[in-house]
Amino acid sequence: MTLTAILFATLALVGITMVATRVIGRNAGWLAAAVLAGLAYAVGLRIPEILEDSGSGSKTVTETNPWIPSLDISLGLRLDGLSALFLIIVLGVGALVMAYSARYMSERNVHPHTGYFAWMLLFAFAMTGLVLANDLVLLFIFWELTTLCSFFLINRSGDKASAPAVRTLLVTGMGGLALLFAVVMIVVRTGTTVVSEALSHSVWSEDAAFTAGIAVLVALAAMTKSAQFPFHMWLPDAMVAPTPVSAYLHAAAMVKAGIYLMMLFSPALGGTVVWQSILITTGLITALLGAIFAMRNFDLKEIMAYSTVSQLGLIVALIGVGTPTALATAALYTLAHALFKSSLFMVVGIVDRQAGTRDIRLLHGLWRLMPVTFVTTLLAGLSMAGVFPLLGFVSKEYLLGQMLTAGEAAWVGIALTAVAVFASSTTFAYTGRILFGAFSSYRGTNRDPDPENTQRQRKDIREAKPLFVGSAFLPALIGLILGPAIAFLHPIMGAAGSAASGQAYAASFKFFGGFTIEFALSLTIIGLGVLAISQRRRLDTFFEGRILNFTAIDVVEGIRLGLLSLGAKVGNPTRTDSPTQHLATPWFIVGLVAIAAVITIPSFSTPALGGPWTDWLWLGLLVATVLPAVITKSRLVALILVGSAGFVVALWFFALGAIDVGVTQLLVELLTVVALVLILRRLPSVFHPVAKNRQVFTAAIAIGVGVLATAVTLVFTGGRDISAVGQYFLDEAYKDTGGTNVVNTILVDYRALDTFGELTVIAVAGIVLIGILRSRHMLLSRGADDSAYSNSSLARTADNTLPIRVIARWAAPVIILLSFHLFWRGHYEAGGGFIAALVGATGIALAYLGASEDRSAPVRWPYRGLLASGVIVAVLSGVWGYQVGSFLKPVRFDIALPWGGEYGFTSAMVFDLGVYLAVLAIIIAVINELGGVRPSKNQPASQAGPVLVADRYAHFIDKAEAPSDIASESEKGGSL
Amino acid sequence: MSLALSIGLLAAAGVFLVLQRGMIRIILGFVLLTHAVNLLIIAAGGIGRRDAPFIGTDTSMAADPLPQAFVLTAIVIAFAITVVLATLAVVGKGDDDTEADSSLELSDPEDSASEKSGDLK
Amino acid sequence: MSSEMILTVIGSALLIFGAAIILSAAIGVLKLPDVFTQTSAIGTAAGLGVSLMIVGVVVIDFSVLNLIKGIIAIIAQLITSAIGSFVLARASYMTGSKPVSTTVPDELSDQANATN
Amino acid sequence: MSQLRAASPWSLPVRLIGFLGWYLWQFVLTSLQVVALILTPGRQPKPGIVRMSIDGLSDTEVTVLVVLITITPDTLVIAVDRDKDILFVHGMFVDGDSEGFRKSLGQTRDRLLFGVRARPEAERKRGVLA
Amino acid sequence: MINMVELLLPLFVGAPLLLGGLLFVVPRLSPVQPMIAMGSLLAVLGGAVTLLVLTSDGKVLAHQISLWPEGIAIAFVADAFSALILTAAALVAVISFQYMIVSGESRSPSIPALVLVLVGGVAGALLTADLFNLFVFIEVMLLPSYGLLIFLSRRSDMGASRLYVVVNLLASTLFLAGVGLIYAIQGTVNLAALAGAGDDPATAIATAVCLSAIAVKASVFPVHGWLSRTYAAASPAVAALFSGLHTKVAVYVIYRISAVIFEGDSAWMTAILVIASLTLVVGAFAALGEKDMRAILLFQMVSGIGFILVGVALFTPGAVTAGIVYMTHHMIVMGALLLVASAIEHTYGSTRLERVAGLRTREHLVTAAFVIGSLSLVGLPPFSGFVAKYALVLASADADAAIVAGLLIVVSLVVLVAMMKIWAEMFNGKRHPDVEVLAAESRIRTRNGLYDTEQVNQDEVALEAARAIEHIDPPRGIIGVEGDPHEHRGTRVPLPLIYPALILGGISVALGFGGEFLVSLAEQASAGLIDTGDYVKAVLGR
Amino acid sequence: MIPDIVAAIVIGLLALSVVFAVIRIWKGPTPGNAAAAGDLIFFAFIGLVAVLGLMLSITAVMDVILIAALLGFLSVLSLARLIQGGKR
Ligand code: NA
Ligand code: NA
Repeated sequence: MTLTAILFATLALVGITMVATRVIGRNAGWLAAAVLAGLAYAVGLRIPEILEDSGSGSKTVTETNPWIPSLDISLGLRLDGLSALFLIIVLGVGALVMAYSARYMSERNVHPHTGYFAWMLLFAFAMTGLVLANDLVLLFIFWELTTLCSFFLINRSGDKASAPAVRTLLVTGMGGLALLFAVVMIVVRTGTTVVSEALSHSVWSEDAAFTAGIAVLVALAAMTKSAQFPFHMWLPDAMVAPTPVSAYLHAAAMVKAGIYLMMLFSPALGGTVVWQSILITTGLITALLGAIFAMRNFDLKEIMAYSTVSQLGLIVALIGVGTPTALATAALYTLAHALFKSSLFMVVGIVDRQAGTRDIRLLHGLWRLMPVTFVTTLLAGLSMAGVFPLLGFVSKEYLLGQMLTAGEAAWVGIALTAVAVFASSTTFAYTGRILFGAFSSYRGTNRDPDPENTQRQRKDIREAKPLFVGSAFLPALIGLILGPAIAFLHPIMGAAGSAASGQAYAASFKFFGGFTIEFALSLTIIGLGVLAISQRRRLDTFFEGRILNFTAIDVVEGIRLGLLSLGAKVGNPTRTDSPTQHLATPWFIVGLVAIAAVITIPSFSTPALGGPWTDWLWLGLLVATVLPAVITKSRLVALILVGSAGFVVALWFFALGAIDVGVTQLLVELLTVVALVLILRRLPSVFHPVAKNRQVFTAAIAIGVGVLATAVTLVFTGGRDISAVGQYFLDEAYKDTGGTNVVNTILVDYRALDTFGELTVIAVAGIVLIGILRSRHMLLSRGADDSAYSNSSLARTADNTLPIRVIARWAAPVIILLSFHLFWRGHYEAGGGFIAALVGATGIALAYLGASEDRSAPVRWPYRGLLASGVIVAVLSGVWGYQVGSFLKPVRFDIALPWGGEYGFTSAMVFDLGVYLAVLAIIIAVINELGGVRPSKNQPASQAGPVLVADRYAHFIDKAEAPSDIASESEKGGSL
Repeated sequence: MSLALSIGLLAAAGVFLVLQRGMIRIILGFVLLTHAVNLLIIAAGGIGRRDAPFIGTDTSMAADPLPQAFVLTAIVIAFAITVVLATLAVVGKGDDDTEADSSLELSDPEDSASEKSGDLK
Repeated sequence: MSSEMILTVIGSALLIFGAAIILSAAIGVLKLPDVFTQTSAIGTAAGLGVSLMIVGVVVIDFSVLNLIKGIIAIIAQLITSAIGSFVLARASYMTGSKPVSTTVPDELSDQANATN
Repeated sequence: MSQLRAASPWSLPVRLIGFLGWYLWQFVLTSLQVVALILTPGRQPKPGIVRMSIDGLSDTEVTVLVVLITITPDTLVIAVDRDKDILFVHGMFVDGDSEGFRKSLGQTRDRLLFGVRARPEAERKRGVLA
Repeated sequence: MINMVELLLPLFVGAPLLLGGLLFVVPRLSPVQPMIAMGSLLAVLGGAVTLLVLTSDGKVLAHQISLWPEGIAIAFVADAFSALILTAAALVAVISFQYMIVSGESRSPSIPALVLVLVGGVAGALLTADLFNLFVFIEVMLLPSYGLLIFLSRRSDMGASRLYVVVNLLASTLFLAGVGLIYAIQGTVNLAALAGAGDDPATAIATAVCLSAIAVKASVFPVHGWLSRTYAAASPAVAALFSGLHTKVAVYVIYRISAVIFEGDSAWMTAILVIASLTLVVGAFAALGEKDMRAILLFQMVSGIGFILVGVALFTPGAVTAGIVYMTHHMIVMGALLLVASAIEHTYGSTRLERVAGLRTREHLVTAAFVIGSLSLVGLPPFSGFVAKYALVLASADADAAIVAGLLIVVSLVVLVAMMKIWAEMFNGKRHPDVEVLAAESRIRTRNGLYDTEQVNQDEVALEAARAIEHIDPPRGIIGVEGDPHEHRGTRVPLPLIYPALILGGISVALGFGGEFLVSLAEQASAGLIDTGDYVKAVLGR
Repeated sequence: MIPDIVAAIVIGLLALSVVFAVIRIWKGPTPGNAAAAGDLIFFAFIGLVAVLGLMLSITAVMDVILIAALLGFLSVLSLARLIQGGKR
């Protein structure tokens, strides 16, 4: 089978098992087990290809499929001694765990919805990909996939799993990101993403700093995954997951990924001081801590978990030692651990299921009731404890040997060995706790006083079914066989050692190495262990709650919560809806730009200070109007003065030759005042007070901006002659367009698209205005106190508005004529759709202001439709332009006039009509809507149907003004 | 020079008002700020030439028409937005105050600071 | 003196006179005691002041079209300013802007007192 | 309201021009009076608010009257009451003489009506522009 | 073919606006309305894809509107960059609008029309080569946005809406001032004519003013604070729509202007790099402090802007490519996540972390969409986020900015913590006993268009809740979660509400596995930004 | 078109008018005072447009004046409504 086929077979198995689960329920686990076993066998078949004929060293089989060539990412796979060994562990233990799951898990817990099989098999896929990856990026991808799988496997285990799952993800996710950083740096430095090429690159020997940096990153990644101190906490934390998950994570998958990574990188990083010191130190600390914690716990599963932490520490330390033999020993230890730990975890599950508890203080006397389980535990436990003749014995012997010879100085080796011996003795001791705790009558100390909380009645406890316990027994049995048959493993261990060390290496583990120092140490370990077991009651009391009485969970939790509160602090400065702060900050950026300007602009051109004396007058008038407008507390005064300042600005425009701009400015200013007056009556008459120091602060910003604006105008403007574009318009506008008002030709011909956007803005503003007021409660008019005159002639509204109505009636034709006049000639002289519409709109304003009561005021035109039609007309005139070649290009033709002569028509006028409609409509909308009166269309409310934004506020709006408008308010408006 | 000072004055006054409380001041501030920018754009065309750009007259001293077209568009757009702002000032719960307590703070600092480890459970 | 110069002189005089009246109105706005007398003062600016200036422009920059526009503008100005003054005066009175105490008689106040 | 003098409809243009001339003169005169008042240091107006009758005037005539009274700077309409058919007019130079002021306002009204009505003496219906 | 397409470029603006206008002629509640709107959005998407196909070989399409001479006319230009972003924007718009149809939001007055105008404005802003015209189209985008934000907001408090309008107005005003300054110095606002003008210090300063203004719109640190405040007041679907359109158009403009005017001038790019780095850090951390799913997502948006800007700040071909990939990815994934939030809020009445729990065991599709979105956002394989983040980190390291690369990675962890906060509190845990009451109240509120501060008749709520519980949803499996009496009964997110998010999630997955597709397009886009020669030639004809 | 001295005098008179009117707006005391003075500023504005049009030979000056004369009172009318608190 090709490597790609193996990889994708594991992926396909995910889907197949999901489907199979629907049909045969949990028995699908058997199917998955069979396939995984088959795949492991297929891998085994390819092992000869990677073995050197000489018996030492390792060959590599590679396969490459393109994936994202632009980023140099490929589906490159490789098989060498190391990956073959790990792959067999992954697939083999996977098969065992799947088989075990078929009996351990209940039907409802493997239902496809729970994702159990899916995540477990995806995990197998991820591990397969990880150990096969020959592309650094691919390696990272599978690495992260294992993280995710473990997260979801833990998280799916009920409510109490949430926090552990999240912590696991955070810790291992952090490691993953370290790996990503390492991968990226390696790719950048070596220029390749191919693992084998990158790891054999010369940069490793040439750039010690780089190598050290990568060593730290890779070690970090591997340590989080392999639960090394100080990242060990997630593993016991994750014990909430079902036992098969733990078995797989601990024995073959998650934690072994870290081991694999370290061994994979050993050819490049091995031997460097950083790498060695990190790995050996943390490895041994972890081994010690794990062992001590295992002594403290009473839950079988937690003891197993800390045991894993401890055992992995030893393996990591071995990898740190880094000699070919040490690496091969690490590989052997990994295999041994996979076998005994998978067996032990499965046993724990069996005990839990059959006896109803995992607490060694409650369990007792099971060896009689569950003999097969006991034997399995005994075999696996003794292998873990490193007792002859099990496989664990061999690996422990070689571990001790490697520790003894590690380091340049002799004391290093002695120190390391001492730690290893202590950890191993403890291992022996907690193995005893397991065996005695569960199977003998020993019940430990500090038992739960609740008599109900205990294991099942003896009559209810029976041995597990063969198929169930068989999965656990098999790896234990293999551990027993492989001890004496260690030679069988030499080729693969040699290949693994070669691959990990980067040099040819032939493994030759001896089953029994004679009476060496190592053997003496082993005896010491056993002796100490037996002593500990005999003193177990005292030790239990001693460890309980005294040594290292902290849980690392608190640390992770603390960091997480610290981050969260830091986040709150980071977010707080902007956590306000008050615009002031959001509007002040941009000016600081502008200030920075100004500083940049002072630095970067080499010399400032002399500002043009000239200009007619009248210019100073406009400035004076601005000062006279603007300053009091800023200071006043009265809304009305501020409005009048700002309006006056607007007139002065219009004068500025006139003075600068911008006639149309000035006229527009004038009209817009008037309309702005009208619109604001309509809302001011709903607001208090004075502004809200502002604290003194804030006034000073904002004034400082304002003055800064003012100074900047002045400086910028002086420095940046006036430094050149008229622009080429501007000159073009002056020269060509008439020829191009037939218009003489150059500004207007720009608006409707050259840059009609701008005007098009502008009219869209107007139309949408109208729609928005209407929509807001139809859906929101508008503040009530405050109403002035005129009660004193309620019976006076002054209060006779209809009479007192009479003159306005009469005037409006007279003025209407004049205004309409003027409006059309301005519209018609806009292309040639001052005017245009906008100005014309504004003039027209004043007629409407007049009609509104002159109405005797609000109800009779509105201009009953469908202004929403008018707004829309403005846009429609403009687009259509734009599309018409395609007749002569392009969007918005004016179409010109002469229309014969009935009285003779011709009128030179241009479709720009149609466009201008769109502007006219939109502007007229928005002003009607402003007056009708903000004025608090609406046209009424007696549309039955039932037609409206369910709407999100209902006009339910109608009866709140302007009660005082329009008591009888309620019916009309319920119309949903909108359509023409 | 006086145009530059006018622009500076309008900008300063506009910014000051925008940074005060209440929608009306903000609206009036933006009105002034818009004036400043519009004058700046006209100034960008150069203020040495001040004749109105009409064909048929001598255009040798005619002002650059393009900035005028820009400003015309900008004025109208600003008016449209002013209308929307004005509307926003008179709907809602209170008046146009922009510093009233928002009853729906998404996340209040006290809350976050005192967050306990229990929230994962 | 050419006729154009004469027209310029006349027009200039009109402009200055108009502006002076507007200034006088402004002084009145400062000097006079209540909104009604101030509005009256402004009436001089709105009526005579602005009209004189418009005439001045027409005289200096004479064309038939300008004459027509000027007449329309003056009429419009007179009427609209009058309407404005009236509406403003009524609004002020209604909302408690009392006329100055020297306003004798104030028959509006009498009417209000009588009916309330 | 006193009965207006009778006049032929054909004389309307003459009457209208006559009225306009008179009004223009009044307009300039009162404007200058107000200017003089303002520019004389220490001088303050002696205002008053009086009612005047608009009985029998059409809406259009009322409007024109309101506008004309207000255009002359010394006078200012404050309220219109079509129920009682009165105007309230503010005058700058009433000087306590309410009857004299009312009379001069009445003169203005009558001159207007004489200037614009085809048949000044005829009774007019109320307007319908309510 | 090419000429024809060039000629029709203005219709990317014209067509949506025309149809948007025509929607006012169609009765609002007629089903034709959303159909027309969706049809036009799909047409824009189709058009954008066409542009993408035509420009994917590096060709630049340009049209001088109204056929005025080059440099005089406003030019519309489509190159690989604008075509790619337009496609992504149109895609997000289509999906978000589909959600709005399903959720009923599209039936509120004017909403379909406003969406169309918004998309028209986006198209204009992406296609125009004229700075003043850009200002106009930004306004064309903003005005309908005001409507969408306010109309569909359920907040009775107007603070956020006011803030949104005011902040955008300030930014627009500042941008206009910058455009004025550029014209003052250069005498043109044609972007192509300004190519390389950043060499002149004064022009560079003027351009920096423009970029500062756009930075506000892009919600870049320190002017980022408004975004989470204002988008939180919008309906979540609107927030999804905005996230794909607004800030991204702003970022597009920053890319375009930086590339064309500055041509990657190092001093300015360093400034952008610093700001981008601060943005991505501050956004990610600020998200941690929030207690509402949407607020957390909104700060992720801010953070994402920082990530995107790193690309242009480094201004190497690889970095710009990575930035564009990230941008596209971010549009899609933020859309997906915000639509997940939409579906949750629509169904359960809240996205506050403490008010919703236990979604994982009950809402499998919601969970799937959230997981895909979150993991993609964090940058984990096999999603688009991984391709984007890897490319960006690689490019940073390659550009001798290993610190930035490290920062990107560290911040990813912070993002992970934030997403886990949502996961732990909303997806894990037990459902609240009163979840049916909350959900019922939410449904009643939605049905009646009530604002947040308004009271709901509690009897009505109780009745509604009881009805929901009695409606037995046939179990789709045999799994049950311990102690949940309502496992198969009561409220669930309706399937049509979650499909839009799933589609975007699916696209994220597809772009993860098919990363080559996106990366190669982005490379083409990047090439056009690094060397603006073709762009200039297309616009100016020389 | 007009002598500078004339323009200077006219502009000076009108500018002073604006200043006085602003003082009245500032002092109030009632909204009516402010509105009336605002009206005066508008009349001064018309005068300034007139003289500016002549100074700069703006052909469209009469159009501007016409529009201003026709529409300027809108603001006063609405201010009057504001003073009345929106009532008619
Ligand atoms: Na007037
Ligand atoms: Na008068």
